[in-house]
Amino acid sequence: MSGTSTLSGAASAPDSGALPALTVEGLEVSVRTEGGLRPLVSGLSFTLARGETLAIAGESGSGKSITSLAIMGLLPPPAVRITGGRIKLGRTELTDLPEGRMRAIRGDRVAMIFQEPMTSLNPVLTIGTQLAEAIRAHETVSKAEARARALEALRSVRLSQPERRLDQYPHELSGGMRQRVMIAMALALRPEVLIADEPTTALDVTVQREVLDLLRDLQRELGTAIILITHDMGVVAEMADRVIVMRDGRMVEEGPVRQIFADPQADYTRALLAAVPRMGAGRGRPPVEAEPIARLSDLQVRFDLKGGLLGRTQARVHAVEHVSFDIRRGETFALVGESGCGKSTIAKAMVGLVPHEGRIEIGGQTLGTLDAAGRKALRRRLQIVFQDPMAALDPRMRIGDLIAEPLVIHGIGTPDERRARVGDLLTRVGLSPAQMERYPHEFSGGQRQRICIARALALQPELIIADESVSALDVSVQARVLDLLAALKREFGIALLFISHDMAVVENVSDRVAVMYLGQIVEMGSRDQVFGNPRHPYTRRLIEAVPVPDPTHQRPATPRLAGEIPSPVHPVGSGPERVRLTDVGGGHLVAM
Amino acid sequence: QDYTPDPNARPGGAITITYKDDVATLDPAIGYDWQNWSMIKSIFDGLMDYVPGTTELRPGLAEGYEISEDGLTYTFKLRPGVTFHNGREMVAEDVKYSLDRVTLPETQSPGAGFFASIKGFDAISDGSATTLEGVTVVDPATVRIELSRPDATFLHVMALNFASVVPKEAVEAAGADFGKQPVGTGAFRLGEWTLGQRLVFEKNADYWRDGVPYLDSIVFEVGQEPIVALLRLQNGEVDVPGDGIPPAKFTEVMADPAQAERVVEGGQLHTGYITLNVTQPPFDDLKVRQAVNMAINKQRITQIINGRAVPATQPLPPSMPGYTEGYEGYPHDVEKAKALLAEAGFADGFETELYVMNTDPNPRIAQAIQQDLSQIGIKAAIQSLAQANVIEAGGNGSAPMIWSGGMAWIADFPDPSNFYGPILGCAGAAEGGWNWSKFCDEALDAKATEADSLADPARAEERLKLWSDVYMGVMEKAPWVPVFNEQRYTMKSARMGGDDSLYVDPVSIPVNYDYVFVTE
Amino acid sequence: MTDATAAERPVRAKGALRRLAERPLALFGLLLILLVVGGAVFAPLIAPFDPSAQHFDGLTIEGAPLPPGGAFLLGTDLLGRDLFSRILWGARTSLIIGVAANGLALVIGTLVGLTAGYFRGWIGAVLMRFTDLMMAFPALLLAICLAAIFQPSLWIVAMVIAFVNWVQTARVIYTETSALSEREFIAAERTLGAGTGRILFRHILPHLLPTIIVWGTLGISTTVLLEATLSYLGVGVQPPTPSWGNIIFENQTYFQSAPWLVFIPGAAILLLALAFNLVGDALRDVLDPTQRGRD
Amino acid sequence: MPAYLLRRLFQSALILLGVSLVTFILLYVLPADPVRQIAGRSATPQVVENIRRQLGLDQPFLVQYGRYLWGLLQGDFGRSYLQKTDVATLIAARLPATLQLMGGAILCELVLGLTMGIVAALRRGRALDQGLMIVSFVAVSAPQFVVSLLLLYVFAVKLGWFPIGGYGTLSHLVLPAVTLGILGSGWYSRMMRSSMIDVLRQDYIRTARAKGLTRGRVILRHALPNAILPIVAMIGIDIGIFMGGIVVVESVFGWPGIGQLAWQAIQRIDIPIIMGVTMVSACAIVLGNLLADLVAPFIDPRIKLK
Ligand SMILES: Nc1ncnc2c1ncn2[C@@H]1O[C@H](COP(=O)(O)OP(=O)(O)OP(=O)(O)O)[C@@H](O)[C@H]1O
Ligand SMILES: Nc1ncnc2c1ncn2[C@@H]1O[C@H](COP(=O)(O)OP(=O)(O)OP(=O)(O)O)[C@@H](O)[C@H]1O
Ligand SMILES: [Mg+2]
Ligand SMILES: [Mg+2]
Ligand code: NI
Repeated sequence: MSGTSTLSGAASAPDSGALPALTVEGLEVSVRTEGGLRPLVSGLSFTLARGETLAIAGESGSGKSITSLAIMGLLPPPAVRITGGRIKLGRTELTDLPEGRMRAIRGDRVAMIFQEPMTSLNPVLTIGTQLAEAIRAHETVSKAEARARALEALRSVRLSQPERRLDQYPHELSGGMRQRVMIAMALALRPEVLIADEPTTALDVTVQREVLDLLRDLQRELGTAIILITHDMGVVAEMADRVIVMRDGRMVEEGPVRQIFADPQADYTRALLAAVPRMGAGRGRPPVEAEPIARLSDLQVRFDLKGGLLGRTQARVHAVEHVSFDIRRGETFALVGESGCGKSTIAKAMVGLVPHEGRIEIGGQTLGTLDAAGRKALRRRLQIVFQDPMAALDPRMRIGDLIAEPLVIHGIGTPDERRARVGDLLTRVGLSPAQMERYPHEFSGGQRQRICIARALALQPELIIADESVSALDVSVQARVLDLLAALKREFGIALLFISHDMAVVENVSDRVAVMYLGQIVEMGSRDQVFGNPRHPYTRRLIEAVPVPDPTHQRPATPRLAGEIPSPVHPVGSGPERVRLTDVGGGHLVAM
Repeated sequence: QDYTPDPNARPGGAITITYKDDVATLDPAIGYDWQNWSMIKSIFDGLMDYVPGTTELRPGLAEGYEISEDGLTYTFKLRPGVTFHNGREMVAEDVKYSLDRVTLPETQSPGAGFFASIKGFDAISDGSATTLEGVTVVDPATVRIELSRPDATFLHVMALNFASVVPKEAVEAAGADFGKQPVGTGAFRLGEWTLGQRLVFEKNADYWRDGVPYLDSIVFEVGQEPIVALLRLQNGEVDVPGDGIPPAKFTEVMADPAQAERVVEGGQLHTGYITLNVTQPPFDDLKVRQAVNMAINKQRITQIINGRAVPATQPLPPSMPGYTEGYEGYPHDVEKAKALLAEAGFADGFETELYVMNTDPNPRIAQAIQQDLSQIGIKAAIQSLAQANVIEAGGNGSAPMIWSGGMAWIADFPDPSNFYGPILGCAGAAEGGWNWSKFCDEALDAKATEADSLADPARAEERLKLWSDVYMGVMEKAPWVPVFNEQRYTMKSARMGGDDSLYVDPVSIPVNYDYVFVTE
Repeated sequence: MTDATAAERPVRAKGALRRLAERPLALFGLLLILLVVGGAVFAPLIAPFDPSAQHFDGLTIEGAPLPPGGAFLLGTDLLGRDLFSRILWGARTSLIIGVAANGLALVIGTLVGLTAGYFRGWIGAVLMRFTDLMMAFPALLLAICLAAIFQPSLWIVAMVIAFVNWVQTARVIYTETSALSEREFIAAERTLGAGTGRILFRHILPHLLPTIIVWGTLGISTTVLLEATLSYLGVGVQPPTPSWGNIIFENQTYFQSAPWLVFIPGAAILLLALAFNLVGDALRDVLDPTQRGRD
Repeated sequence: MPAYLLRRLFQSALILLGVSLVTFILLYVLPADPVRQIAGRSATPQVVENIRRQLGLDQPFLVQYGRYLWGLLQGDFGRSYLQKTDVATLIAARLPATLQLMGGAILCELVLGLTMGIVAALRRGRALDQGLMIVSFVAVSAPQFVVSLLLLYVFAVKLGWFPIGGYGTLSHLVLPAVTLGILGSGWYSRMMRSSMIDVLRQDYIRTARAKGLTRGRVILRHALPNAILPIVAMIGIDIGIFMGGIVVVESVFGWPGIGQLAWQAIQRIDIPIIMGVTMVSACAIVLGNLLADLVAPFIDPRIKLK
């Protein structure tokens, strides 16, 4: 257990006399389908004491998000409904509360952080407005005051340049930033119960650390009860007082966190824990020696920020600055770094979605010199799995068609062969071929991500860019997907550009690692070099911030970061200081 | 021969009249639609005028006139003490100026052609002269007009709006906008004109005819649907709907005695006819034209327009001098028509086109005609087009048949000659002319010229007989199918006073503004 | 493998048509459309009278038309013609205008908007400036001139209507396409190597469907009425050819004294538009996966 | 921004030039002779020729067009053939009325249409939604003339709430504006409903609801701005439709607007007026679209003016 949780976590362990903050009894949620009602969650009962943190773990699609939506009274209309059981918030029965009273409760007494940061913010309202209105919806404060509190909330989630962010729109922020805004919004009103659905999934470890600290602080200050939905057993171990493990819409195990970790009863829980990637568990693999499949030299990507009366470019986001690295055939190259440091931008540049300067070579062909046919051929060698699975899937297509799409585009196979292939791919990513006829919105976040992976695999490319591809997956599936990727790697010699914030996973899968900070690479080397001998302070901080999946683990109290997070935005003409990488031995490059 | 005004008439009051169309212009040299015709008549005067409610000529600004023996010289004695609205006295110089102005090409007067008989007209219209040679100012109160040929209709021409007397200084001051700032000698002066909305006429207190006008002012509201105007009339907001009773409301109004009582019915100098292009087969065959004449069921067509017309037998309307009484015209006889067609070699009929202007009720009438024609095997396709397109097709001779409705002849002046020249004579048959039948019979033309040179009033009877013969000649050749003569139905508010004839005045539509009055 | 819904059988979802047929309102709409089409096709068989025959007993002595009932089912018009027969025959004209002309306009508009919105750049600029030019014309004037220059006939009128009516659709589709082509799933599609045609027609077009359906169904009424305006101005179909629109326009001033002459064809237009809307609405729901499970 | 504006204005000028050229051509090839209209039935061929020469209509097409354009550049729209008045004066006299009516009507349209659309979207599939659908289809299918007259009859003649047509005060404006508003609202309500349904199922709406915002705020502040974007483009388009369709309503309500002027001019082929009205309405449409494009980024910040 972490140092801070002794203050509240232990004390708030089931206090039988006091009224629980939230009681769920025999909850059943069903979806209306053409074949009748299909239960998504059934027979779920639990209580949540004040000040307690309850973690709900379980594999993707097990009904975690649906449960939280049911509590919020926000089940997606019209098909999904509560078909049984009761939910009580304190003394208030929520299941049949009229919408008006439910509204007063939402945001004020229960708040929720949603899983999908990209689409959960209103694109046409500024961050400030969206924050302030949440405050003003429940408290009578002046506009200025609400804005001040909004700013404070943004600061508390350590968003860079919070004043500026207030007047920015969601599309101007990176995924991680948006998630922090979401958290700030939920925390601004200090609710009794906070439901956090994968709150840190989109965040990098350092921010995850801070957010977790923040959640804990809040809990300590206000006695907020937290339902923490996460697949990250490290987070569970560190944060939770009690754990519920779900599978197929049912609870398979419940217990205090130590007990679950020390002595899991259900087979499923045991499997789950076994799959958890642990820091330092990576076997020492020999570095892959092969010719590079991709070669980036001096890559730069800048975004112009226009403004002012004349609409001139006033400043530029230096998203990627002078980045050079090679990815060798068959190797897994990991790119880690803080949110907004430019990882996704590199990925997009590689697939030609953003214009770049510098040189990108894929399999010996330079991007930007290719004709249409050449570009199309290149797609078969290089695939990307996007960060936000919902946004990357055409919502009007069945997933069977979505996965078959690349096959159709490149004219591979007959329809029947394709179907078989899709079924195979679905099985490989842990879904069932029976789900081919369903649409993206009918899947859980993790399931969608697997669909994206399956689609990328369809062409058996030589290089797959996986942008936070397993971050949203629960550990068991994550393990399976990672195994799958590893198998494919072995089988076909696929190289992987693995973008992730999860240091534990990175340590487990990567052959080489590059650490990015503010658009530049600050440390790069083999996995053993970077994890065994981290030389850059930033790398060290990332490694230290990783939650340890062991509730007994005592984490050294790290100093809270204070002060401004530097920004990649620079006025025209100036730019960030360029770092120089020096070889400290054996190809281990470190910025000095 | 002058008019005795209504003894009950009392001065004062204002009335409201509505129109759908905006008033285009009040320039007497330009204005040539029935709507501004009567308005211009009240603002301006010419040397001659008509007895209110009749087609009888009477002197206007001229106190009297003399016609020379040979009928080529007219000497007009002007009324003394007549002033323009701007206060200046009207003199003979103004008459000359006005006639010069209307005939000068720069003025672009559509009525210039009416003055063709004045000596020097050709010179002025081809630009070789700037003044009419035949018009002479004898003294400030006397004008002499010499003609190049005898013209029996000349006094009527001098009563046309185009012959109105305008003051030179006002015309020059207004420049091209005289039509919007008219100054005349008439019973009313223009008070206010808000473009597209309303015009207000104010009484000319110094009007040279004693006692008239009665009304203090007349408000013309433009841009109003006839149906709405009727609603407003029923609501007491309007006194006379200028566009008449809309067909859709006609039966309803006439069925209600209280309203029907306020409707004045009268004849008008109008004939609706079908032109048959005699230069185009098969209408070049007289038998075919006669067959068509017999095929048309005029009775039914009048029924379709709710009986607001009388079936016509000949080009002239019954109220026009020269109308041939007792002439029955072609009978409606389908069998005989078929027989005639067969004789002409069209036993199975033929296909042709019928042009018609696209405003109600003309397309409807055309369809009735179409049905009648189909009875004798003629398949006429209807071309229902905008007025301008029909006129174009008629003028260039490409239209085999045209129903004249909407563009039809309402006489400029009550004289039989007015129905011949441009629409039946050889002159109008030229390319672009208004003789849509392209009918040209030299003998009839000669007879018409002969009739019009009988300028001597004493020989008026003889002249009318000649005209009657001309039109009978036309009927023999059957270039037209005269269909009906429209009746006028003017509705008025209960407070409107004055003799009924003032509301169906043949030359002043819808009412003779100068003589009507309000009773309250 | 293990998943919450592994139990689900791999049934190919029911065809869109069958799902459509399960909706009573859509069915009703379909029925109405069939009725109109049937009426139009079989007009010569069904119509009790020749649509342009002017019956002597079809008018009162005063020349007033006869109200519905009696020998003439829906009454007669101002020329004593049987309204029912005219409505039946008029369905032919109105279907050609409302469905064919409007459909053509929709197709042109969608293609132009789609291309301009997706490509932007100079193609987009040229197309949109052309659209702007077209839009800057008062549509009616354009239609009048065009129809007057070419001899008026039904197909010319239909072409003219299509030619002036695609513009608005193009503009709206353009806006939507520009927004759609920024979406990430389109980017994803590009990285898969999908060709432009595939992205446009397989991925963007389905998302435009709701808009297309709305414009298409609303366009039915407006084009039918536009044809009537043109007829009224003498540049549409020529009398005595009936069309629902021109029956209304010929008689609109009589709507108080002979209401059936206006309201019956009016109702016909309305029903046709409604029918298409009902089917279109249902189609849109059926094709939109997020709306499944809704009645 | 100003650079963008300048470029757009330049483009607009080009569009207007195009409109003037095309209209001029169309009117030139129109099978009808304006001179015969002016000259009237009694004119001799000599008079007709005189008038043709006076008006310069005997000149070749390019000369005529060049002259027109030259005049236009100097703000001279030419003189009406039949009214013998400056077209600019005629239009200027009627423009305020048309603009008033257009403003009032668009306001009514938006208020009616958007409300109907939002309500229908919220009550999706229920009776109210069906009812509103029928209403909106009645609105688009209804013949303008009949609706105008019906409203006039009921509210002005029978109830006497408003004057029977005319122009001047606000109470004169109400009926025609509402009539046009009702007729146009069908489009807006269908568009709004469609767009709203789309927006209502977005994740951010769920977020807004999770914050405990009132239903009104969720709809007006979160859903509406997202849903209204396609509608803004519609308003630009609408101006064009308006210019064509305003004629009937203007004439029923005796509203002294441009529509009536244009109508009469078309009937009589008064080319300078037709050209003038076309140019003015083209200006209005171009400006309306420009405005719609300028407003769009304020509603949706993702849109950039390029
Ligand atoms: N709108 C919907 N219609 C039908 N089925 C749905 C819908 N939303 C979710 N489901 C199904 O409900 C089940 C539970 O989904 P839920 O989103 O709660 O999963 P989760 O446990 O949150 O998974 P993850 O960790 O991947 O987010 C899944 O099988 C999913 O396919
Ligand atoms: N289209 C754009 N316009 C302007 N700035 C952008 C744009 N896209 C990205 N950025 C900025 O570029 C920087 C890098 O963004 P990027 O998405 O690559 O971050 P990331 O490393 O993937 O972060 P995360 O882990 O949060 O996804 C951020 O500061 C972001 O705000
Ligand atoms: Mg979830
Ligand atoms: Mg990223
Ligand atoms: Ni994670």
